[in-house]
Amino acid sequence: MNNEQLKEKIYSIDSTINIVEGKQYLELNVAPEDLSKTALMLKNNPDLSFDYLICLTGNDLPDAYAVVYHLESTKHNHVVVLKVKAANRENPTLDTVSNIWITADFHEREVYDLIGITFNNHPDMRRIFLDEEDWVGYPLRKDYTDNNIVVR
Amino acid sequence: MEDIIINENQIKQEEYIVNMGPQHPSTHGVLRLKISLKGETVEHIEPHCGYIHRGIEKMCERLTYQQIIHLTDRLDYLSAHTNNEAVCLLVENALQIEVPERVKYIRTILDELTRLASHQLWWCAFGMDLGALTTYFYGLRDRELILDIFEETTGARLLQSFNTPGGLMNDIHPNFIKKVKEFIVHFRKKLPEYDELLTGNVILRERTNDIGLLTLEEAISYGVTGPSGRASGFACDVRKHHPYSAYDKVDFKEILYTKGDCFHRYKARVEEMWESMKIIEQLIDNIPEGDYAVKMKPIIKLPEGEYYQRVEAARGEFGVYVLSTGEKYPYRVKFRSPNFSNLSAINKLGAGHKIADLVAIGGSLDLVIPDIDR
Amino acid sequence: MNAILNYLKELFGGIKTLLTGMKVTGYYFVHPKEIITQQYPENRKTLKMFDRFKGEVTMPHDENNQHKCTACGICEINCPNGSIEVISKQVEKADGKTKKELDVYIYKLSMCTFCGICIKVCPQDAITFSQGFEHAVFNKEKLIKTLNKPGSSLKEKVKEVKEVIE
Amino acid sequence: MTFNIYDFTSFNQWIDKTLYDNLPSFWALIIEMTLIGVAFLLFYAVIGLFLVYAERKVCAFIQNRVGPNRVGPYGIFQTIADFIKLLMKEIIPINNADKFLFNLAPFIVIIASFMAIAAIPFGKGLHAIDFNIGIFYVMAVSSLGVVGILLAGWSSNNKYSLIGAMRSGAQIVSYELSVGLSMVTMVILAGSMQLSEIVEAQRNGWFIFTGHIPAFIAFVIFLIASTAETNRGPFDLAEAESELTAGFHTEYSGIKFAFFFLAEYMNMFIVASIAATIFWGGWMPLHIGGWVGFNHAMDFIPPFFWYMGKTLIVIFLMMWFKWTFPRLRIDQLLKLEWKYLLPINLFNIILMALVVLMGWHF
Repeated sequence: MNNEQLKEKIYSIDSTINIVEGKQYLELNVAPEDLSKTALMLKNNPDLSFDYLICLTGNDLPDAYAVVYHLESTKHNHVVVLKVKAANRENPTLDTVSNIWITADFHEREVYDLIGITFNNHPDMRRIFLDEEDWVGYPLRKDYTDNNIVVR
Repeated sequence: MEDIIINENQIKQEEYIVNMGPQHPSTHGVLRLKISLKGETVEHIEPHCGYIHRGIEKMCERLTYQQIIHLTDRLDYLSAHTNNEAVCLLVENALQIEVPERVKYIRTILDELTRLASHQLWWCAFGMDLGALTTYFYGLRDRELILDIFEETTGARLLQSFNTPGGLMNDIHPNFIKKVKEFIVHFRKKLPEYDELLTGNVILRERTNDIGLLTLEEAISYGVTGPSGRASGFACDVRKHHPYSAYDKVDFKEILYTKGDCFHRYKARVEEMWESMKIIEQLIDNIPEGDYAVKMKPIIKLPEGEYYQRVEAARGEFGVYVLSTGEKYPYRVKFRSPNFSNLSAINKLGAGHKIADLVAIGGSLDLVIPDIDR
Repeated sequence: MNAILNYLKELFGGIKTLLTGMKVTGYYFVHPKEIITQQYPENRKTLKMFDRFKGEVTMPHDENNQHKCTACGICEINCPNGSIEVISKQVEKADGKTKKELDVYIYKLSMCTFCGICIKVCPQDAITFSQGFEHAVFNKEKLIKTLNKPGSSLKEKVKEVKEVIE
Repeated sequence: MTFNIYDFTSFNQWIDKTLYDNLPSFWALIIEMTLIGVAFLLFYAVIGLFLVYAERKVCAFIQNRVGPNRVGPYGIFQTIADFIKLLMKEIIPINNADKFLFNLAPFIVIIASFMAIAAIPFGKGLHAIDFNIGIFYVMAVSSLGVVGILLAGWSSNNKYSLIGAMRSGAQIVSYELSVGLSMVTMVILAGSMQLSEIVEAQRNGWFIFTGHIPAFIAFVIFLIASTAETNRGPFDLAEAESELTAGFHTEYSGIKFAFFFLAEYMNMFIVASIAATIFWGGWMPLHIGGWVGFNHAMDFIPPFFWYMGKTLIVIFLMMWFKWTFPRLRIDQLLKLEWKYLLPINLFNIILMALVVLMGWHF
């Protein structure tokens, strides 16, 4: 399925999703409260069946903390990008998708560790790389400061 | 007398927890697996990573696109060239630069040589994990020839940084074609020896058959890619499904098995070595003439937007995500490292098996720790 | 009966695979000629690295103790790790003009990752990689090297370099 | 049999007689024991150093590399240098370890191997004790070493060590059976348990030839089981460095580690010499019936060289195994014993008994 058909297909299922034609892939912008629902739909719909979560990226955008999901269907070989912005800037939370794609378990822990987005209902929401007890701050945030950062 | 009869449930059952790593011979680096044991049987594995976390993604936010490349070497250092290529392809695709055919061919050959070298090292290390120490030296002996080829052309044996946006740092060395051909002839003779020594061995088969089973659904859900995923039947070869460089011009087989145990992960890699040699043979005589790079502006600025580039590294799908604001520095870089996803399946694979099996499973996943920690 | 046959088949099949493995190792045991180990410190005189081997950054000087570096600083900007530091000075020429010239070219080998960008971007080809690989020293300070030799000067007839676009 | 220049019996008797004639019997005994002790200590050290060097060279050539070549010509002094290094190394005290048992364990291991070596005949009349149940004695004593391994694993206060020790325990308990039974097979053929008599019985042909099929099967089983008993690869589960770092001796350093290290090689030497003695005729030269000249020529090679040659060949086989095969898993190890070796062994004993009863041997 090419992007055009995919777009129509997704519209036919849920017309409320905001779909943008990105540079490579279709980009689906969803509201944080719709995340679980949309993700489940993307995985379970037999015509879409996005069963493989390639990559989960946390972003510190100027207006909000966001998460980008790259999804692929191993059956139909099409890729879609799911984007969601956490509503709250102070205490960003999103729903977990680790119950839908298990690999998200580790990726969400990484996002929590480095960006600081908490995922609801995640089975094991701890830091994955940095020290759980004594690390302060989230390094990939733009406002993160550390005396050891070398500025060239 | 009543009160001294001990109910079995009242005995305090302490978990026998063993820390495998961060310094342990079979984790191939500083990975710590916290395993709870019951006798010899592993009940639960909890990976603790981050011992070699260097914040590469953060560093990339202050580097230009040319400079990022040398950091990707240091992720999965065994598929350095492939990782370099991912960044270069991303920049080229974003700027819509068509690189010369020659570059594509050379990149593909180097990719496959990298894959061969990586799988050879994996073979050595897998043998050693299982206690067959001799494999280590046979594998390294043959890998040395590939490293010599790399050294002659790229100037470095492991961390080549040979790619640059728009092409290569240098043209191939005049001896390159001859040496690669010699290597292929040599390795076609030596690879059957690997099979004789290890693949057929009854002890290895007993050790790996039915160990660490991963079904297709689980492999997809865990995002286990590369030979490990393909052993479960997950057709995830980026070279096949989303061809880049010269992969659309070559004919090769995607090695797929369905069982998904340690032995088939082993087999998938050994078979991939044969396929890699086939790919190189198809390309090595047909490298077209031309430039080894296109002229790029000294300062590369990607147009605003998000980019994602996937390549097939030796251990699975390597991805680079770049969020650009149009500056010369990327706003956000994320590396989708194959080992990180592969590691997440280790509890699923290892629970219920023996300690020795856990070592075999770790070996069959072929984890490279700097790639996990980034 | 079948069970016994299978048992024997399994047994002898297993033994056969073990013997195949022993054949390979046995072959190498009696063929020491296959050894490719290099005797490193002994072969130091004959050991030659490949031309492109990235040993360390050097600045070639000609017989008149002249180098090609114009102290433009492109390498310094492009170095991802800050391992190059170009310190320039203003020199007054005979015709009265002041000109920027290289004073000290500091190269920190301990920070270098051998990515090769500095050599690629150098417009004058003033620096190259040498093939030396024996970098071990007893003191960390020794890894900070000055590449231009004392008393060296800029080679004449060097093309004018465009100003770097920062 | 005419007088043989290589017969040490009369020499030993002469020493014995001289000592007892000139000294009170108590002091004679003490001096005799000291002499033998010193001789064995020297032998032990020389063999230990040689075997370590041999193993390193053999494994190097198998692995397509040169091996030690820095200290002395062809690196022959490498093990001596290593040994000096081990002697000078700090002995690291372990917190919360059971100090007494921790220090005791290496000695138990090394004493066990010392005791076993006493009963082995190196030549005619060249052995310390000639028990009439020599085989039983060797079996009993050589399996004492596992007590040391268990103690080492238990007292180290290290989880890896404990797992290693437990593995070792399970391993020795099962493989002792196969070692014993394969020896018993040969006892049936020899008709004696005295090691000197077993060797003597092979004057006209080594048991591996005269006992043909059952003897060969017994030899293979003995080789496998004894490799397992000495904790060597592919049965080195007790150390299993890729799984348990170093298993039972993880926490040992310096001279105590050297004891374990040396004991491993000596145990290998002991089982190889037992194999040489009961299967390959010990110090007996190779005799082929009817070839008088050939047999006579063979007699001129000293028995000690025959014995050492055979032992070293068996040791080489064990090294070859170790450097070729992957390690077994603990359950497979037990499966191999109980499913394959033991039934075959029992069957083999019956076969051997039949062969002996019917006189089908040569």
